[in-house]
Amino acid sequence: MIHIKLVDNIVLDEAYSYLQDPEAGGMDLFIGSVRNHALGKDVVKLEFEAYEPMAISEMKKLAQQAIEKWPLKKVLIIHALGEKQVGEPVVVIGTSSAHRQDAFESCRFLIDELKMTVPIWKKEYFTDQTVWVNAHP
Amino acid sequence: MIHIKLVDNIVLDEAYSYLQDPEAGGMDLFIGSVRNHALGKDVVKLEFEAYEPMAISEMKKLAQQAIEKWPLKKVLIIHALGEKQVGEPVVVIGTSSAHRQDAFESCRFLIDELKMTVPIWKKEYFTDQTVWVNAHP
Amino acid sequence: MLMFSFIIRLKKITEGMKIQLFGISKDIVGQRELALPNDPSLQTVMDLKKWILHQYPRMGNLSSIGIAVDLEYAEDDQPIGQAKEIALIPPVSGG
Amino acid sequence: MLMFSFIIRLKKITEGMKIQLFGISKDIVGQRELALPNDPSLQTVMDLKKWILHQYPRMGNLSSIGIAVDLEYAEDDQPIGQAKEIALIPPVSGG
Repeated sequence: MIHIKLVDNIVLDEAYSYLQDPEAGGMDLFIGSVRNHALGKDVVKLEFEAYEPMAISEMKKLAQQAIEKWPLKKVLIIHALGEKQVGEPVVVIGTSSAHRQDAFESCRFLIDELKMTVPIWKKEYFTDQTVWVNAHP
Repeated sequence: MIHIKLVDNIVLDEAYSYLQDPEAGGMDLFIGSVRNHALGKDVVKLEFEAYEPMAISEMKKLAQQAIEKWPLKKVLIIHALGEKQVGEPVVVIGTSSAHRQDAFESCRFLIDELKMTVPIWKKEYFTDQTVWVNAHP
Repeated sequence: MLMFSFIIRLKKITEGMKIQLFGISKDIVGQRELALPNDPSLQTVMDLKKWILHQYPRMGNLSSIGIAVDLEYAEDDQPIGQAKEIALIPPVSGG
Repeated sequence: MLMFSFIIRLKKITEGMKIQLFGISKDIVGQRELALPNDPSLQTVMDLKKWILHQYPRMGNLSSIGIAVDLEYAEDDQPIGQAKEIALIPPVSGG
Protein backbone atom coordinates (compact mmCIF):
# COMPACT_ATOMS: atom_id res chain seq x y z
CA MET A 1 0.00 0.00 0.00
CA ILE A 2 3.07 2.25 -0.18
CA HIS A 3 4.58 3.28 -3.50
CA ILE A 4 7.82 5.29 -3.31
CA LYS A 5 9.93 6.20 -6.30
CA LEU A 6 12.60 8.52 -7.67
CA VAL A 7 12.12 8.93 -11.41
CA ASP A 8 13.34 10.91 -14.39
CA ASN A 9 9.83 11.85 -15.50
CA ILE A 10 6.55 11.82 -13.62
CA VAL A 11 3.58 10.12 -15.27
CA LEU A 12 0.31 11.18 -13.65
CA ASP A 13 -1.79 8.28 -14.90
CA GLU A 14 0.55 5.94 -13.07
CA ALA A 15 -0.20 7.81 -9.85
CA TYR A 16 -3.96 7.57 -10.36
CA SER A 17 -3.79 3.88 -11.28
CA TYR A 18 -1.80 3.10 -8.18
CA LEU A 19 -3.94 5.12 -5.76
CA GLN A 20 -7.22 3.83 -7.11
CA ASP A 21 -8.71 1.34 -4.66
CA PRO A 22 -12.18 -0.20 -4.80
CA GLU A 23 -12.65 0.66 -1.12
CA ALA A 24 -11.48 4.27 -1.45
CA GLY A 25 -14.04 6.91 -2.32
CA GLY A 26 -11.54 9.74 -2.55
CA MET A 27 -7.94 10.50 -3.28
CA ASP A 28 -5.94 13.66 -2.93
CA LEU A 29 -2.96 14.41 -5.14
CA PHE A 30 -0.49 17.19 -4.56
CA ILE A 31 1.63 18.04 -7.59
CA GLY A 32 4.56 20.39 -7.30
CA SER A 33 5.90 21.89 -10.50
CA VAL A 34 8.61 24.29 -11.66
CA ARG A 35 7.65 27.92 -11.21
CA ASN A 36 8.90 30.54 -13.65
CA HIS A 37 10.23 32.89 -11.01
CA ALA A 38 11.98 32.94 -7.64
CA LEU A 39 13.72 35.69 -5.71
CA GLY A 40 11.94 38.07 -8.08
CA LYS A 41 13.85 36.76 -11.08
CA ASP A 42 13.07 34.47 -14.00
CA VAL A 43 13.85 30.80 -13.51
CA VAL A 44 15.22 29.18 -16.67
CA LYS A 45 15.19 25.59 -15.40
CA LEU A 46 15.68 23.50 -12.27
CA GLU A 47 17.88 20.59 -11.40
CA PHE A 48 17.18 18.04 -8.69
CA GLU A 49 19.71 15.81 -6.99
CA ALA A 50 19.13 13.27 -4.23
CA TYR A 51 21.04 11.12 -1.79
CA GLU A 52 18.99 8.35 -3.34
CA PRO A 53 19.04 5.46 -0.84
CA MET A 54 18.45 7.82 2.08
CA ALA A 55 15.75 9.77 0.21
CA ILE A 56 13.87 6.52 -0.45
CA SER A 57 14.31 5.49 3.19
CA GLU A 58 13.06 8.87 4.50
CA MET A 59 10.07 8.86 2.14
CA LYS A 60 9.15 5.36 3.32
CA LYS A 61 9.30 6.55 6.93
CA LEU A 62 6.93 9.43 6.12
CA ALA A 63 4.51 7.14 4.31
CA GLN A 64 4.59 4.80 7.31
CA GLN A 65 3.87 7.69 9.68
CA ALA A 66 0.93 8.76 7.53
CA ILE A 67 -0.49 5.23 7.57
CA GLU A 68 -0.24 5.18 11.36
CA LYS A 69 -1.98 8.55 11.73
CA TRP A 70 -4.79 8.19 9.14
CA PRO A 71 -6.83 5.21 7.86
CA LEU A 72 -5.41 5.22 4.33
CA LYS A 73 -5.79 2.70 1.52
CA LYS A 74 -2.74 3.79 -0.50
CA VAL A 75 0.16 6.23 -0.22
CA LEU A 76 2.29 7.34 -3.15
CA ILE A 77 5.36 9.58 -3.24
CA ILE A 78 7.15 10.12 -6.53
CA HIS A 79 9.93 12.68 -6.91
CA ALA A 80 11.64 13.55 -10.17
CA LEU A 81 15.42 13.99 -10.41
CA GLY A 82 17.59 15.69 -13.00
CA GLU A 83 16.84 18.71 -15.12
CA LYS A 84 13.27 20.07 -15.19
CA GLN A 85 11.77 22.84 -17.30
CA VAL A 86 9.19 25.43 -16.18
CA GLY A 87 5.80 23.73 -15.87
CA GLU A 88 7.06 20.18 -15.53
CA PRO A 89 5.89 18.20 -12.48
CA VAL A 90 8.66 17.53 -9.97
CA VAL A 91 6.84 15.79 -7.15
CA VAL A 92 3.57 13.94 -6.76
CA ILE A 93 2.15 12.97 -3.38
CA GLY A 94 -1.07 11.00 -3.29
CA THR A 95 -3.22 9.33 -0.67
CA SER A 96 -6.50 7.49 -0.98
CA SER A 97 -8.97 6.69 1.74
CA ALA A 98 -12.60 5.91 2.43
CA HIS A 99 -13.15 9.45 3.74
CA ARG A 100 -11.77 12.46 1.94
CA GLN A 101 -10.72 14.41 5.05
CA ASP A 102 -8.10 11.73 5.75
CA ALA A 103 -6.79 11.96 2.19
CA PHE A 104 -6.50 15.77 2.37
CA GLU A 105 -4.82 15.87 5.77
CA SER A 106 -2.33 13.09 5.08
CA CYS A 107 -1.38 14.48 1.67
CA ARG A 108 -0.62 17.86 3.19
CA PHE A 109 1.34 16.26 6.02
CA LEU A 110 3.46 14.32 3.52
CA ILE A 111 4.43 17.25 1.31
CA ASP A 112 5.16 19.46 4.35
CA GLU A 113 7.41 16.78 5.86
CA LEU A 114 9.04 15.84 2.57
CA LYS A 115 10.18 19.41 2.10
CA MET A 116 11.75 19.44 5.55
CA THR A 117 13.45 16.07 5.84
CA VAL A 118 13.97 14.18 2.58
CA PRO A 119 17.56 14.61 1.25
CA ILE A 120 16.78 16.09 -2.15
CA TRP A 121 18.30 19.33 -3.41
CA LYS A 122 17.00 21.81 -5.95
CA LYS A 123 19.23 24.10 -7.99
CA GLU A 124 17.57 27.07 -9.67
CA TYR A 125 19.08 28.32 -12.91
CA PHE A 126 18.54 32.04 -13.48
CA THR A 127 19.82 33.85 -16.55
CA ASP A 128 22.79 35.21 -14.60
CA GLN A 129 23.50 32.66 -11.82
CA THR A 130 22.56 29.35 -10.21
CA VAL A 131 21.32 28.95 -6.64
CA TRP A 132 20.95 25.89 -4.43
CA VAL A 133 17.55 26.61 -2.86
CA ASN A 134 17.47 27.01 0.96
CA ALA A 135 21.25 26.63 1.26
CA HIS A 136 21.84 30.01 2.85
CA PRO A 137 19.86 31.78 5.57
CA MET B 1 -8.82 30.83 -14.89
CA ILE B 2 -11.96 28.77 -14.24
CA HIS B 3 -12.61 25.51 -16.04
CA ILE B 4 -16.00 23.87 -15.36
CA LYS B 5 -17.32 20.86 -17.22
CA LEU B 6 -19.76 17.98 -17.19
CA VAL B 7 -18.34 15.07 -19.16
CA ASP B 8 -18.93 11.43 -20.00
CA ASN B 9 -15.40 10.41 -19.08
CA ILE B 10 -12.77 12.16 -16.97
CA VAL B 11 -9.27 12.50 -18.44
CA LEU B 12 -6.71 13.31 -15.74
CA ASP B 13 -4.03 14.67 -18.05
CA GLU B 14 -6.48 17.31 -19.20
CA ALA B 15 -6.87 18.42 -15.58
CA TYR B 16 -3.11 18.67 -15.05
CA SER B 17 -2.58 20.53 -18.33
CA TYR B 18 -5.24 23.04 -17.43
CA LEU B 19 -4.08 23.63 -13.84
CA GLN B 20 -0.44 23.96 -14.73
CA ASP B 21 0.57 27.59 -14.53
CA PRO B 22 4.10 28.98 -14.78
CA GLU B 23 3.46 31.07 -11.67
CA ALA B 24 2.01 28.20 -9.64
CA GLY B 25 4.36 26.08 -7.58
CA GLY B 26 1.73 23.66 -6.40
CA MET B 27 -1.61 22.18 -7.31
CA ASP B 28 -3.98 20.02 -5.37
CA LEU B 29 -6.31 17.57 -7.07
CA PHE B 30 -9.16 15.76 -5.39
CA ILE B 31 -10.46 12.78 -7.32
CA GLY B 32 -13.61 11.00 -6.23
CA SER B 33 -14.21 7.54 -7.60
CA VAL B 34 -16.77 4.75 -7.37
CA ARG B 35 -16.43 2.67 -4.22
CA ASN B 36 -17.29 -1.02 -4.26
CA HIS B 37 -19.57 -0.91 -1.25
CA ALA B 38 -22.17 1.26 0.46
CA LEU B 39 -24.71 0.56 3.19
CA GLY B 40 -22.65 -2.56 3.88
CA LYS B 41 -23.49 -4.05 0.47
CA ASP B 42 -21.67 -4.47 -2.82
CA VAL B 43 -22.11 -1.69 -5.35
CA VAL B 44 -22.35 -3.00 -8.90
CA LYS B 45 -22.22 0.39 -10.65
CA LEU B 46 -23.29 4.02 -10.26
CA GLU B 47 -25.27 6.37 -12.41
CA PHE B 48 -25.03 10.17 -12.28
CA GLU B 49 -27.64 12.61 -13.50
CA ALA B 50 -27.52 16.42 -13.38
CA TYR B 51 -29.75 19.41 -13.88
CA GLU B 52 -27.03 20.45 -16.29
CA PRO B 53 -27.41 24.22 -16.76
CA MET B 54 -27.93 24.77 -13.03
CA ALA B 55 -25.08 22.40 -12.09
CA ILE B 56 -22.71 24.38 -14.32
CA SER B 57 -23.99 27.64 -12.84
CA GLU B 58 -23.57 26.40 -9.23
CA MET B 59 -20.07 25.07 -9.94
CA LYS B 60 -19.09 28.43 -11.43
CA LYS B 61 -20.36 30.17 -8.30
CA LEU B 62 -18.24 27.88 -6.12
CA ALA B 63 -15.15 28.46 -8.25
CA GLN B 64 -15.76 32.20 -8.02
CA GLN B 65 -16.08 31.99 -4.23
CA ALA B 66 -12.81 30.06 -4.04
CA ILE B 67 -11.04 32.69 -6.14
CA GLU B 68 -12.30 35.41 -3.81
CA LYS B 69 -11.15 33.54 -0.68
CA TRP B 70 -7.73 32.29 -1.83
CA PRO B 71 -5.07 33.66 -4.23
CA LEU B 72 -5.46 30.96 -6.89
CA LYS B 73 -4.05 30.74 -10.39
CA LYS B 74 -6.52 28.18 -11.74
CA VAL B 75 -9.65 26.35 -10.62
CA LEU B 76 -11.02 23.24 -12.28
CA ILE B 77 -14.20 21.27 -11.58
CA ILE B 78 -15.08 18.33 -13.80
CA HIS B 79 -17.93 15.96 -12.97
CA ALA B 80 -18.78 12.84 -14.93
CA LEU B 81 -22.37 11.93 -15.81
CA GLY B 82 -23.95 8.65 -16.85
CA GLU B 83 -23.00 5.13 -15.85
CA LYS B 84 -19.76 4.58 -13.92
CA GLN B 85 -18.09 1.33 -12.88
CA VAL B 86 -16.24 0.64 -9.60
CA GLY B 87 -12.88 2.43 -9.69
CA GLU B 88 -13.75 4.98 -12.36
CA PRO B 89 -13.22 8.65 -11.50
CA VAL B 90 -16.48 10.58 -11.12
CA VAL B 91 -15.30 14.01 -10.06
CA VAL B 92 -12.03 15.96 -10.22
CA ILE B 93 -11.50 19.20 -8.36
CA GLY B 94 -8.22 21.01 -8.84
CA THR B 95 -6.68 24.28 -7.76
CA SER B 96 -3.23 25.72 -8.38
CA SER B 97 -1.53 28.53 -6.52
CA ALA B 98 1.83 29.99 -5.65
CA HIS B 99 1.59 28.55 -2.12
CA ARG B 100 0.40 25.04 -1.51
CA GLN B 101 -1.69 25.78 1.61
CA ASP B 102 -4.06 27.82 -0.57
CA ALA B 103 -4.37 24.96 -3.06
CA PHE B 104 -5.14 22.43 -0.30
CA GLU B 105 -7.69 24.60 1.49
CA SER B 106 -9.54 25.72 -1.62
CA CYS B 107 -9.68 22.22 -3.08
CA ARG B 108 -11.22 20.87 0.11
CA PHE B 109 -13.69 23.78 0.25
CA LEU B 110 -14.78 23.08 -3.33
CA ILE B 111 -15.47 19.36 -2.91
CA ASP B 112 -17.26 19.93 0.42
CA GLU B 113 -19.50 22.59 -1.14
CA LEU B 114 -20.05 20.69 -4.38
CA LYS B 115 -21.44 17.75 -2.43
CA MET B 116 -23.89 20.04 -0.64
CA THR B 117 -25.19 22.36 -3.33
CA VAL B 118 -24.58 21.25 -6.92
CA PRO B 119 -27.69 19.59 -8.45
CA ILE B 120 -26.19 16.23 -9.38
CA TRP B 121 -27.69 12.93 -8.27
CA LYS B 122 -26.07 9.56 -7.78
CA LYS B 123 -27.92 6.26 -8.07
CA GLU B 124 -26.25 3.20 -6.57
CA TYR B 125 -26.96 -0.17 -8.18
CA PHE B 126 -26.74 -3.06 -5.73
CA THR B 127 -27.36 -6.66 -6.75
CA ASP B 128 -30.90 -6.53 -5.34
CA GLN B 129 -32.00 -2.90 -5.59
CA THR B 130 -31.15 0.65 -6.66
CA VAL B 131 -30.89 3.64 -4.32
CA TRP B 132 -30.77 7.39 -4.98
CA VAL B 133 -28.04 8.41 -2.53
CA ASN B 134 -29.06 10.86 0.24
CA ALA B 135 -32.69 10.90 -0.90
CA HIS B 136 -34.13 9.64 2.38
CA PRO B 137 -33.21 10.58 5.95
CA MET C 1 -53.91 47.74 -12.44
CA LEU C 2 -53.57 45.28 -9.62
CA MET C 3 -56.24 43.08 -11.14
CA PHE C 4 -54.57 43.34 -14.52
CA SER C 5 -51.14 42.22 -13.37
CA PHE C 6 -52.79 39.40 -11.44
CA ILE C 7 -54.39 38.12 -14.63
CA ILE C 8 -51.10 38.40 -16.51
CA ARG C 9 -49.37 36.32 -13.88
CA LEU C 10 -52.08 33.68 -13.87
CA LYS C 11 -51.86 33.53 -17.59
CA LYS C 12 -48.13 32.83 -17.38
CA ILE C 13 -48.62 29.93 -15.00
CA THR C 14 -51.34 28.42 -17.10
CA GLU C 15 -49.32 28.81 -20.28
CA GLY C 16 -47.94 25.30 -20.04
CA MET C 17 -45.34 25.85 -17.27
CA LYS C 18 -43.71 22.54 -16.42
CA ILE C 19 -41.60 21.54 -13.45
CA GLN C 20 -38.45 19.63 -14.37
CA LEU C 21 -37.82 16.48 -12.33
CA PHE C 22 -34.56 14.72 -11.46
CA GLY C 23 -33.32 11.73 -9.52
CA ILE C 24 -35.80 10.21 -7.12
CA SER C 25 -38.49 12.83 -7.81
CA LYS C 26 -38.50 11.74 -11.46
CA ASP C 27 -38.96 8.14 -10.29
CA ILE C 28 -41.81 9.08 -7.91
CA VAL C 29 -43.74 11.01 -10.56
CA GLY C 30 -42.87 8.50 -13.28
CA GLN C 31 -41.93 11.16 -15.84
CA ARG C 32 -39.32 13.88 -16.48
CA GLU C 33 -41.68 16.83 -16.19
CA LEU C 34 -44.78 17.78 -14.27
CA ALA C 35 -47.31 20.19 -15.81
CA LEU C 36 -48.65 22.86 -13.46
CA PRO C 37 -52.44 23.15 -13.26
CA ASN C 38 -54.34 26.36 -13.93
CA ASP C 39 -54.69 27.11 -10.22
CA PRO C 40 -54.62 30.76 -9.01
CA SER C 41 -53.61 29.64 -5.50
CA LEU C 42 -50.15 28.61 -6.82
CA GLN C 43 -48.35 31.91 -6.20
CA THR C 44 -45.12 31.12 -4.36
CA VAL C 45 -42.48 28.44 -4.06
CA MET C 46 -44.17 27.31 -0.83
CA ASP C 47 -47.54 26.97 -2.60
CA LEU C 48 -45.81 24.85 -5.24
CA LYS C 49 -44.17 22.60 -2.65
CA LYS C 50 -47.51 22.05 -0.90
CA TRP C 51 -49.21 21.22 -4.19
CA ILE C 52 -46.47 18.71 -5.09
CA LEU C 53 -46.65 17.04 -1.67
CA HIS C 54 -50.43 16.81 -1.98
CA GLN C 55 -50.22 15.25 -5.47
CA TYR C 56 -47.31 12.93 -4.61
CA PRO C 57 -47.33 12.13 -0.89
CA ARG C 58 -44.15 9.99 -1.28
CA MET C 59 -42.24 13.25 -1.77
CA GLY C 60 -42.85 13.78 1.95
CA ASN C 61 -40.44 10.93 2.73
CA LEU C 62 -37.47 12.73 1.16
CA SER C 63 -34.79 14.39 3.32
CA SER C 64 -35.58 17.71 1.65
CA ILE C 65 -37.24 19.24 -1.39
CA GLY C 66 -35.84 22.34 -3.03
CA ILE C 67 -37.24 24.42 -5.85
CA ALA C 68 -34.99 26.11 -8.38
CA VAL C 69 -36.41 29.08 -10.24
CA ASP C 70 -34.48 30.09 -13.35
CA LEU C 71 -31.44 28.00 -12.30
CA GLU C 72 -31.23 29.45 -8.76
CA TYR C 73 -32.28 27.92 -5.45
CA ALA C 74 -35.47 29.78 -4.47
CA GLU C 75 -36.77 30.80 -1.03
CA ASP C 76 -40.22 29.60 0.08
CA ASP C 77 -41.80 33.07 -0.22
CA GLN C 78 -40.47 33.71 -3.73
CA PRO C 79 -43.26 34.25 -6.33
CA ILE C 80 -43.19 31.84 -9.27
CA GLY C 81 -45.39 33.78 -11.69
CA GLN C 82 -42.50 35.31 -13.67
CA ALA C 83 -40.41 32.14 -13.78
CA LYS C 84 -39.10 30.94 -17.12
CA GLU C 85 -37.88 27.60 -15.77
CA ILE C 86 -38.76 25.72 -12.59
CA ALA C 87 -37.16 22.51 -11.30
CA LEU C 88 -37.72 20.31 -8.28
CA ILE C 89 -34.42 19.58 -6.53
CA PRO C 90 -34.39 16.44 -4.35
CA PRO C 91 -31.37 15.95 -2.00
CA VAL C 92 -28.22 16.22 -4.11
CA SER C 93 -25.52 13.53 -4.08
CA GLY C 94 -22.82 14.49 -6.54
CA GLY C 95 -19.10 14.04 -5.98
CA MET D 1 39.49 -4.57 26.07
CA LEU D 2 38.81 -0.86 25.99
CA MET D 3 42.14 -0.21 24.28
CA PHE D 4 41.47 -2.98 21.81
CA SER D 5 38.07 -1.68 20.72
CA PHE D 6 39.57 1.79 20.45
CA ILE D 7 42.18 0.57 18.01
CA ILE D 8 39.58 -1.30 15.97
CA ARG D 9 37.51 1.85 15.66
CA LEU D 10 40.45 3.98 14.61
CA LYS D 11 41.32 1.39 12.08
CA LYS D 12 37.84 1.59 10.58
CA ILE D 13 38.02 5.36 10.18
CA THR D 14 41.40 5.20 8.53
CA GLU D 15 40.30 2.45 6.20
CA GLY D 16 39.36 4.88 3.49
CA MET D 17 36.07 6.18 4.91
CA LYS D 18 34.67 8.85 2.63
CA ILE D 19 31.97 11.42 3.22
CA GLN D 20 29.44 11.70 0.42
CA LEU D 21 28.63 15.24 -0.69
CA PHE D 22 25.50 16.68 -2.30
CA GLY D 23 24.12 19.97 -3.52
CA ILE D 24 26.01 23.03 -2.39
CA SER D 25 28.46 21.07 -0.22
CA LYS D 26 29.59 19.21 -3.34
CA ASP D 27 30.12 22.58 -5.05
CA ILE D 28 32.10 23.99 -2.07
CA VAL D 29 34.43 21.00 -1.88
CA GLY D 30 34.63 20.67 -5.64
CA GLN D 31 34.13 16.90 -5.64
CA ARG D 32 31.50 14.26 -4.83
CA GLU D 33 33.35 12.72 -1.88
CA LEU D 34 35.64 13.82 0.88
CA ALA D 35 38.22 11.38 2.30
CA LEU D 36 38.51 11.37 6.10
CA PRO D 37 42.04 11.78 7.47
CA ASN D 38 43.63 9.30 9.86
CA ASP D 39 42.87 11.47 12.88
CA PRO D 40 42.05 9.83 16.25
CA SER D 41 40.27 12.99 17.44
CA LEU D 42 37.47 12.35 14.92
CA GLN D 43 35.19 10.30 17.18
CA THR D 44 31.70 11.77 16.90
CA VAL D 45 29.40 13.50 14.45
CA MET D 46 30.26 16.79 16.17
CA ASP D 47 34.00 16.18 15.70
CA LEU D 48 33.34 15.54 12.03
CA LYS D 49 31.30 18.75 11.62
CA LYS D 50 34.08 20.78 13.28
CA TRP D 51 36.71 19.21 11.04
CA ILE D 52 34.63 19.95 7.90
CA LEU D 53 34.06 23.56 8.97
CA HIS D 54 37.77 23.95 9.62
CA GLN D 55 38.71 22.52 6.21
CA TYR D 56 35.97 24.38 4.31
CA PRO D 57 35.05 27.59 6.12
CA ARG D 58 32.39 28.40 3.49
CA MET D 59 30.32 25.56 4.98
CA GLY D 60 29.81 27.93 7.92
CA ASN D 61 27.62 30.16 5.73
CA LEU D 62 25.02 27.42 5.18
CA SER D 63 21.69 27.51 7.02
CA SER D 64 22.49 24.12 8.55
CA ILE D 65 24.73 21.09 8.15
CA GLY D 66 23.49 17.61 8.93
CA ILE D 67 25.37 14.35 9.00
CA ALA D 68 23.73 11.09 7.96
CA VAL D 69 25.26 7.89 9.28
CA ASP D 70 24.15 4.73 7.48
CA LEU D 71 21.21 6.55 5.84
CA GLU D 72 19.87 8.04 9.08
CA TYR D 73 20.13 11.60 10.40
CA ALA D 74 22.69 11.42 13.24
CA GLU D 75 22.84 13.33 16.53
CA ASP D 76 25.96 15.38 17.32
CA ASP D 77 27.15 12.98 20.05
CA GLN D 78 26.80 9.88 17.90
CA PRO D 79 30.09 7.98 17.36
CA ILE D 80 31.11 7.51 13.76
CA GLY D 81 33.66 4.73 14.18
CA GLN D 82 31.28 1.91 13.19
CA ALA D 83 29.69 3.76 10.29
CA LYS D 84 29.48 2.03 6.94
CA GLU D 85 28.34 5.14 5.07
CA ILE D 86 28.54 8.82 6.01
CA ALA D 87 27.02 11.74 4.12
CA LEU D 88 26.99 15.48 4.63
CA ILE D 89 23.45 16.84 4.32
CA PRO D 90 23.17 20.54 3.47
CA PRO D 91 19.72 22.20 3.80
CA VAL D 92 17.27 20.11 1.76
CA SER D 93 15.00 21.66 -0.86
CA GLY D 94 13.00 18.89 -2.50
CA GLY D 95 9.35 19.14 -3.47
